[in-house]
Amino acid sequence: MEQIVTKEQSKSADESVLNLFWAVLKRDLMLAYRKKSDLFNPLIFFLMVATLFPLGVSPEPDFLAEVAPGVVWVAALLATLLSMDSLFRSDFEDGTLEQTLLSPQPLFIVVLAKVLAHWMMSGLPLTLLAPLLGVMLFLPAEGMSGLMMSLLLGTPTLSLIGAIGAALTVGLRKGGVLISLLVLPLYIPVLIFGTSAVQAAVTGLPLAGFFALLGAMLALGFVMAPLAISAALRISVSG
Amino acid sequence: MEQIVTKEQSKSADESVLNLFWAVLKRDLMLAYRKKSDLFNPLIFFLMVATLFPLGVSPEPDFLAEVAPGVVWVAALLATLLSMDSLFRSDFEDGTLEQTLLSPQPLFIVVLAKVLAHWMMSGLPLTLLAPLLGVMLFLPAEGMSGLMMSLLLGTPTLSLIGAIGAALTVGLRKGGVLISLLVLPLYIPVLIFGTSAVQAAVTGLPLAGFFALLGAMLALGFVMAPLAISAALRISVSG
Amino acid sequence: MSTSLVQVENLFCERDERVLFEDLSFTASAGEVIQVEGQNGSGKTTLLRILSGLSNNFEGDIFWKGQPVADVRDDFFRELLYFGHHPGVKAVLTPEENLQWYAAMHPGVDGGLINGALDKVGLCGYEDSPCHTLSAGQNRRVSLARLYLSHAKLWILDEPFTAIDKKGVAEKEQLMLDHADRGGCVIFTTHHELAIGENIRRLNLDELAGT
Amino acid sequence: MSTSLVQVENLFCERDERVLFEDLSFTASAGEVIQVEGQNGSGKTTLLRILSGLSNNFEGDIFWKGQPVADVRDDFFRELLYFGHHPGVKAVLTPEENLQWYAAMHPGVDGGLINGALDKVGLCGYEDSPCHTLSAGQNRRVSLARLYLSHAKLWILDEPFTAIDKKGVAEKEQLMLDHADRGGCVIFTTHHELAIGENIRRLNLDELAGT
Amino acid sequence: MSEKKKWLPRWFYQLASPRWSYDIMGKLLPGFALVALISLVVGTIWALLYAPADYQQGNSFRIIYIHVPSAILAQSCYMLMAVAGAIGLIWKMKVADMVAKSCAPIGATMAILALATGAIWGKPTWGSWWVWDARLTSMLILLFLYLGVVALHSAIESEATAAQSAAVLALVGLVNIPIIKYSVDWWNTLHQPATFKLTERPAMAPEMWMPLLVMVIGFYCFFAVSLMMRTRNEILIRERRSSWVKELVGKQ
Ligand code: HEM
Ligand SMILES: Nc1ncnc2c1ncn2[C@@H]1O[C@H](COP(=O)(O)OP(=O)(O)OP(=O)(O)O)[C@@H](O)[C@H]1O
Ligand SMILES: Nc1ncnc2c1ncn2[C@@H]1O[C@H](COP(=O)(O)OP(=O)(O)OP(=O)(O)O)[C@@H](O)[C@H]1O
Ligand SMILES: [Mg+2]
Ligand SMILES: [Mg+2]
Repeated sequence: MEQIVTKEQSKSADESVLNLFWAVLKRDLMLAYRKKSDLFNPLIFFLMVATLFPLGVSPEPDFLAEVAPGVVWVAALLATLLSMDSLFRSDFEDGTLEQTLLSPQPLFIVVLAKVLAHWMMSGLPLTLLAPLLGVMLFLPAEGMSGLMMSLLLGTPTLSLIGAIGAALTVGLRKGGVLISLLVLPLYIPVLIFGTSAVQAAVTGLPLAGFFALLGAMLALGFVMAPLAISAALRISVSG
Repeated sequence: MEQIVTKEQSKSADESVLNLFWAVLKRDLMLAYRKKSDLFNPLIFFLMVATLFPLGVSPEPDFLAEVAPGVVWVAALLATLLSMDSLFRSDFEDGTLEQTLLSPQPLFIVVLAKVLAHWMMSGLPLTLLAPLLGVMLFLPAEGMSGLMMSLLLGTPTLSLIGAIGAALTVGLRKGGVLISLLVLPLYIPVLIFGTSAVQAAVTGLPLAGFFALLGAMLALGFVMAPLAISAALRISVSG
Repeated sequence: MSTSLVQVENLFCERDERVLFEDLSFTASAGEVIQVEGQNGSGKTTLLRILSGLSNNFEGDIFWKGQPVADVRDDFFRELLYFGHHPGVKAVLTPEENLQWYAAMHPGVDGGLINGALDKVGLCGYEDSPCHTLSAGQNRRVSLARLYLSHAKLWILDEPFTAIDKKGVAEKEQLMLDHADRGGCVIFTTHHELAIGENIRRLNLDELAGT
Repeated sequence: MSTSLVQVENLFCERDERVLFEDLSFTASAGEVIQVEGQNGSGKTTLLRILSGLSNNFEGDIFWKGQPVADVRDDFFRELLYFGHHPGVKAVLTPEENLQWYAAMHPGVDGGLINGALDKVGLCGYEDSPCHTLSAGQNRRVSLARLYLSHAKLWILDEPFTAIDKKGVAEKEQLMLDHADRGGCVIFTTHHELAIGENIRRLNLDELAGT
Repeated sequence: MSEKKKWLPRWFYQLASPRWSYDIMGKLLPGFALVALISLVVGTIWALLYAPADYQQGNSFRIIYIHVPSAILAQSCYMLMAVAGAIGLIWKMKVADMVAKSCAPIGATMAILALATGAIWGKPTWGSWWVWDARLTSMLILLFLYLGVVALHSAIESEATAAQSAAVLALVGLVNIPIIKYSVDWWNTLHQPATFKLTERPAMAPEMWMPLLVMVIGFYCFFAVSLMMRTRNEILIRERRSSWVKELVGKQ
């Protein structure tokens, strides 16, 4: 009898955690949808780079094909980095972050949902749009799948790492710079492996190693980052 | 007798306009200094591009030398564009923009001072830092002066045009995207002439034509943009 | 008869298909203190923003000293002090710097009085702390210090007493009366119970609202 | 004797070398309504943030039902309703969506009551307007609607009456008394003159400040 | 709290008292300073005058005697900073926070030293100042992490908040340490693999690695000295209003 109760209790606890996750995810996506800017900013930036780069540097297909993996990845990284600062700032400014911290629900889950929402508005559309960019920059067709896969594995890591920086700086009036300084060093490995993967795909070298590395980083980030983010948020708000 | 009075009046009016200009400029620079992020964000972005680009694309000196003019110009353009949205937004949010609009002082002057302050925190440091970027990207020494001159003439135009977009969108909750869409088409000529000037400098072609064009655009912007910005601000706030 | 400063005729305003007021006409003269009353959402802020020229989302006519306000905008702004829901205080600047900027924006304001004004609103000792380290009430006091600085005739104050403690409210009430005595005019809103209740005229928006 | 909910011992807090309070000890029990008083900048907000666990910029001990609050944080949060200077209302969401989110964040809150709560704070008809189109007072009412939703025992309210009209204030005052009667506890600040003055305990911070 | 007290040693709790830490560091300082001085002087003379030249690189290899100790120290210092930060976070121990804060600038200096000497050495041996090799990149990241910690400290006004935030960042950055350490084993790169390993004897000639060992010891002692001096300074600043510091200052 007792066991059953415990099971049921834990089941309902699981359910409430899931509900929480959905509620937060839904709210953040809705906010992004209403505000539009959050939704499109990373995308627009991404597209802007892809249009301006050939215009400003050189429109030659051969040249573009060569630099495409790097350009796409640098653009994706910058797009994510630039959208990071707003992740917790608006919540901080209108007091909803306080309410979140004062809730009995596990902060871990809330944070994870928020990061997922952020990724769905930055990393995911970037990944989906990458083939278009690839075409615009004459990336050889063989590289396409490598590009998408590497972005799919890499951008969530970028969101997770960036959220740590956002949480650490949310209480400060001088957020923008610091966040780049804190986060960029940890972005560099992702960038290096990401572009290497695409380049390997273009030249037909084996890819599994790069994907394994990107996957490992994602797994590590997935486990550790929410803890760091939660701790950083509590610290920032209490200051 | 009457004439003298008028002259003196107009002299004191001139003085008060100058005072106003200085006061607004000083305040905006002080704000930037206190917040740091506004001051350094465009710069940090600029440097980030210069470090990430070789990392992500290719660290080879020959290759970098070739793309350097375009990369620097694209980076400068994006840096300016990204910093544009905050030009009037914080004033709008804390009510100081209202106070500005309700002042009997000529809005034209206030706006000009604000744009100048913005340029001094974005375009000017970018221009001063450009040689460093040039060196990092192995730009040939002959191109350096062309790079700096073109940025010096081009970035104020970018600030002026961007401010129109910022003023039009300040009342909206979805500023970010719109501003890019509104402003980018007007940025493209500046980008094209800017990079062409640098490339011409590298290859030893005559530069005067490009500079004349950039200068003409600046002069046009200088005369027209403040009017457009003032009108746009009144419309945005009254909405 | 005292001189009429602001004259409003047949003002009509609606937001999202809700009529806030229609056929609103009144005159504000020198020496008057007028409280705009009404429940939350009745349109007080909207009215004050229209009067001050910030919003042009209305129909009807507004006159400043007998002339259409649009024609004498600069004159009008020279004589206006507006205090809104957002107090217009920069968080990273100190109280002193905030007021210096205000003085620069308003040619009639004497920058030398700033320290005295800060004293009078009880911010002595905080001149050099950035405003984001001040309490909610102190932040609003920074903005209220403008009342001691400016020579404007017409004060339009939207809930000036928000977050101000009782002693502060009493002082500001007296200040409004003094301003009216000196020939000024105050149009304001508040949800606070006032001590100077008898000396002010009331304009109730609840009765004016359309259905 | 009624049960003590919050117990504070020897609280000390300073900001920028200004001592806000020292040696502050008090107990808040079920059935009590406590008003924290003090002039602007005396540290009321700071105290309420410390009590609610938002700030740890203090020395001293705080107990919740006899246990150090750090050890029973989850229990404490389950029984806490905090209302701060920033009402925690998202401008682009509607009142209803704002409260739905609140309900999701607080397991005890019944989401089905949201419409009733909005009715009670007078926002009937505005459920679907985004909050940035609401007036200042209406925005705060959205947040106050939580008082009708939550089952929390301890209410910590920082100037809940800001921008609320007189009728609204009277209702909220009654609500606080009712909550205390049902065995709850309210700790709040306000600069408004209260009608329920006799029924509340006062804690004056001005007397506690160091030099 | 009371349970924890039982299983943690007494000195751990004494460390929590700034005054006790200040005194004990004052006593330890001269000893470390002496050892640092002796081993640095001896190590330098030995390395420059007596150690044999490398048969491939000639005398340019002697830069190893600064490069390796500074590289090792940059990593150790980071680990100390992270551990001290964690202690400060968990047990709210002020002294640990101060130690962590003092570590950052020292570590940053060491990282710069390692990067600079590496770059100088790279020019003759690899033919370029810099390559994007895994070890070099991860070392650069280490420097940036140090700079991030310093920047956080200067950006946040409240000391307590700054210490906690910096601790979180330091803990996050800890993942970089194994990457630096094992990058040479995981990826075959330009950079040398480890000389000193716990399991086997170094492949280098003893005449070459003995002075290196002395230098490493010297660097560690020097690090201890500068860390204690900084921490003592920090303690005085933060406890400036306590009676014992006032007394101390009054005496001087
Ligand atoms: C900027 C460039 C360089 C950086 C950032 C760098 C970094 C490092 C690091 C982190 C270590 C590890 C110390 C440890 O934990 O054991 C190390 C050791 C070492 N480095 Fe470098 N290094 C650079 C360039 C060079 C060059 C050009 C050479 C010589 C060809 C070199 C030779 C060595 C040697 C022999 C060791 C000792 C290996 C050991 O005993 O573990 N390094 N370096
Ligand atoms: N972030 C901060 N940094 C430094 N000092 C601060 C900070 N926040 C508040 N203070 C100081 O603490 C004091 C108390 O502020 P608090 O907000 O608690 O006042 P309050 O009693 O709530 O006032 P009010 O009635 O205006 O809301 C003020 O003097 C303020 O200057
Ligand atoms: N931007 C807007 N778009 C649409 N409707 C608006 C907008 N701003 C205000 N309203 C509506 O206009 C009405 C009046 O708002 P206003 O701010 O003038 O009220 P108020 O009398 O000042 O109330 P309070 O006492 O709460 O400050 C409200 O019902 C509000 O919903
Ligand atoms: Mg209002
Ligand atoms: Mg307060």
